[in-house]
Amino acid sequence: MKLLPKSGVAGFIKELSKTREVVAPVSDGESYAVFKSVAPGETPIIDGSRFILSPRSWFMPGYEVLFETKDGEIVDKTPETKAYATIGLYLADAHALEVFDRVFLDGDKPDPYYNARRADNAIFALVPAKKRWSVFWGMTGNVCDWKKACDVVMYDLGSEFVMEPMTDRGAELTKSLADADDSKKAAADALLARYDEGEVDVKAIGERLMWDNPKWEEVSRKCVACGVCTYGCPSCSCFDMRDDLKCGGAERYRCLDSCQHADFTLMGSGYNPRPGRMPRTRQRLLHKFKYQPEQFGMIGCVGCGRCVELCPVGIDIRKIVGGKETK
Amino acid sequence: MSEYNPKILAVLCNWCSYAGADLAGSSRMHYPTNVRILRVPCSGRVDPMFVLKAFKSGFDGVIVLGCHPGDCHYAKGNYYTRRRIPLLKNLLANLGVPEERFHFEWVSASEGARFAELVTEFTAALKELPPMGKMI
Amino acid sequence: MNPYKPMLAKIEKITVETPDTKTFKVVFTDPEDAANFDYKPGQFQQVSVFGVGECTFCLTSSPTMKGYIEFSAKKVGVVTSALHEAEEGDIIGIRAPLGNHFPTDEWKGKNLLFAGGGIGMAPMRSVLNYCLAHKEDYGKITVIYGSRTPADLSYKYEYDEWRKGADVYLTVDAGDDSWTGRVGHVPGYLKELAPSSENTVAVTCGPPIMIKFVLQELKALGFEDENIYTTLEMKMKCGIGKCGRCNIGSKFVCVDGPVFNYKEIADLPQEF
Amino acid sequence: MTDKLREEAKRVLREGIAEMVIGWAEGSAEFKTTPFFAFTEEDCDRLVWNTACVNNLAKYLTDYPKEKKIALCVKPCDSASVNVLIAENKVLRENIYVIGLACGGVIDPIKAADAGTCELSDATAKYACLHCVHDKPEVADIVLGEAERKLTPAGEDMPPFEERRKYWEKEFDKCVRCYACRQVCPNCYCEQCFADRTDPKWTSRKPTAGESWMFHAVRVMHMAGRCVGCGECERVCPKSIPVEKLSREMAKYVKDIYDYTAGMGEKPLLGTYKDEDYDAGVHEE
Repeated sequence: MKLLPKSGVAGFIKELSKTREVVAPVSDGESYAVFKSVAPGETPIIDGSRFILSPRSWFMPGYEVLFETKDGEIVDKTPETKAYATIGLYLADAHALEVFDRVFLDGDKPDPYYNARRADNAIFALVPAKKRWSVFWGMTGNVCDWKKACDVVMYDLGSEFVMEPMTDRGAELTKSLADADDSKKAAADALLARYDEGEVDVKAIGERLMWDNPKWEEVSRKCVACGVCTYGCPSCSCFDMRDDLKCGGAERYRCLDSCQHADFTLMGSGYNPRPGRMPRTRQRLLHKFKYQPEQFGMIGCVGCGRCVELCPVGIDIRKIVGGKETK
Repeated sequence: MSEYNPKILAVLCNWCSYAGADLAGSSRMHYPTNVRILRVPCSGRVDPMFVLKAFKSGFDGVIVLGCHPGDCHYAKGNYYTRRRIPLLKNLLANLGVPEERFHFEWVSASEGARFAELVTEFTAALKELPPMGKMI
Repeated sequence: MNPYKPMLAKIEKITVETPDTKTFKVVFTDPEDAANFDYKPGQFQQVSVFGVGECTFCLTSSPTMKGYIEFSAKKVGVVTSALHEAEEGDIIGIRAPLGNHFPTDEWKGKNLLFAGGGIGMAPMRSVLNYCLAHKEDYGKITVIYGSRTPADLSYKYEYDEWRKGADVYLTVDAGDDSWTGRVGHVPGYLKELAPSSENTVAVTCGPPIMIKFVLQELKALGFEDENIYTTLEMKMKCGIGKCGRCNIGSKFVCVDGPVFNYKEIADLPQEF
Repeated sequence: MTDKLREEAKRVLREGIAEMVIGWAEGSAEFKTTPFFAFTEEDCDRLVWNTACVNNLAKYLTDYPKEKKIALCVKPCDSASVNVLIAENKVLRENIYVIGLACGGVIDPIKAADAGTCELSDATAKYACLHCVHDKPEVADIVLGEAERKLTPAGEDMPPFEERRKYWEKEFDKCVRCYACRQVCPNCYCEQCFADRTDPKWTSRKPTAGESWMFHAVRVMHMAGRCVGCGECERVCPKSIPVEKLSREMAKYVKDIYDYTAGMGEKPLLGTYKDEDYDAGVHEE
């Protein structure tokens, strides 16, 4: 394990940016921090002072052009694969990337756009010093296992970060740092242990979240179908593909979409298999806690708590999954 | 570099202003070719969305013309427009679009000369401003 | 290989099937694409009208028809409207083949019963023509096809061809002066004809209400759930199981479907 | 105060004035409340009233048929929303029992979580509350409690004219078009929003600054004379775009030239006209 004093963060990032493009949460207006490529001289916000929006915004940008048509030809717009380093995403977000990998990279048709940003990306995941009130990592998985999804785990101990390299690449990138002593290691483990509270029982959750549970009506009654939960979520991956005309041709782009929107499943004929808020709320929860475990053995929710915090009507996924609202 | 020629959208009511523009044409009055005319049944049909979409798509100016109050073919369509238009002007001002870019006036079927004069003045005013530029 | 990038194809021929449905015969512009292209009956494709959008259609031609593919589109939304305005010679984009297919190999040696309604004939035409082309592998083939009016019957020009290898029964909900055939619904005709369920596979496609009653009749005739096949329909965007909207339970219609038998469907939530 | 509210809610259900009471209940944290639907007197014991009751519950009225008898807890801004719905004939006044609550402002849950306190202050208050001057609901069958406005009113916040275009371009560039602002708005009840229409395509779904400019500008226009300034759109924006700023300016202007305040009139502003209206079409020679 290595040690990175907070005063050394700027220098470390400067060093890192010589070989890799550094992506980290930076200030975006007054209240939040968002993931962006860090400009020279810009300081990332990784000290827990701001609410960090999900790194999905970088791995799956608000929109990206898939291809253009020009002079009767299709111009592929797949970005080049570059070397990146993503710093300051929560450990849960790093785990969410594993969920993304299952969706985008598994199977015989991997997604080249996502892959270009993911293929050579060193993940520096953060375990914040202060556990936000909404966080429930421990309820959705074994937090210690999630470390495998990272190259380096950064434990925030107040004035410094304990850096635990998990891969050779991570070790290489942190080799210039000083070693951490045993007391720091113990402190880091204690910090992680605080996040590993709660129990995971996929089967019990699956049984609680029955498809025909009459309680769904009650859960979804106050939902306003705004979809902020999905836009804030690090593991929500649903997208939309649309066309626009542009000078001399057309372009197809994909943009974020949400299962909470009425037109998500609306077909051209006017038929909508999920017409109301109830089936849509149910779809979101079952997708994460039942369908995705069935598809690839991994709960889709990572317990980052952003939906709990952002939901305008205070729907608490922890209570629904924990059975307190669906008992 | 060629001279800057602003693109203008003119939304005209079918019964008065369009007839006014027609009169201007048939009386061989000269007015700048910068305007593209959109004919609507009544100035009450002018949804503010038309104007916003025009600016969004890169028009440099929009001009909305309708029948004088009391003359509306549908009795009161232009009264509703009269209520709406100042709000749209205010919105544009708050969005940073100068008020010179949007003009609203009454032009009757007999005011062909007024139409030509208006378009000439409006075009001249727009030439004083930089191009609007398309919003991407 | 970018799975989102369509292959360019030229519309060779447009056939007007019914007042609101057209069949498009398209040929890939790149000879390499054409040479590599192969599919099985029941698979679907994403058709792009550039600048308008993409839309899902089943391949209604059969793999036995070489050198071109066909699909039928009913005019309902923006993309299908744009397709209906297209002319012969226009270029469109195609991503295909996608999804699973009818298990035609498993069906070898069995009798086949097709019960279709309206535009539901489109996915069945592919497998029907395939089976007719391999007539020697299958037993008796029966087709029951109905629509609202005689004008709404699709693929009229192929019925004679079908009759060479299959029993074809047509019915309409409401006839007109020129109609001499049967008037009535498909489920009723099915009950009347009462085909044997022994060693038989049934395929049914059509409007949900028709399927519901066809199912009842099939059950009454003794068909087992696993011997009844249909194709499901959901809104799709990516067609490769990533965009996340066509799932029914944990199954994606675009990857695990669109062909399902009723045993599989019974295990899914009733969401379609 | 909470006790009084519960008593009133129980009375409403007991006497059959309404079939259900829509109010707030305790949420997952002290600075969070959640909308709550009480059907029985027992349910009513979960209702609360405090500075964290931030939701504008008028949103839920349009979920139910007009005939349903509903009791609704409102703050002053929410009551104006109810009045807009009444004026637009979306709900019937006689079927809605409005329980008004005097309000001195509410907190923004995310600001409060960051500050670690749910004490109402200028730092934790919902931004719209800093612009609000009302402490009593206008439309109410009963008003509970007393309130005093202690917040420092926010001043002019629109940037100078020359900077506006840049300013909005930067703000709208952040927009991801999640439409949360629209969904949470009690007066955005269109069955199909213009932004969701595919034909004609008013605005592309692509979240670029220009397309988002179109969406937000049209939304402000659609809300002209209807936006009551409850600030829910601004609060829920996951990108903290000051969505309501334009509507707030619009409301001021509407007050200036038509002497009309959203939620106070009997008729919708743009559904009526007067002969003596300000005439923008007359240009002095």
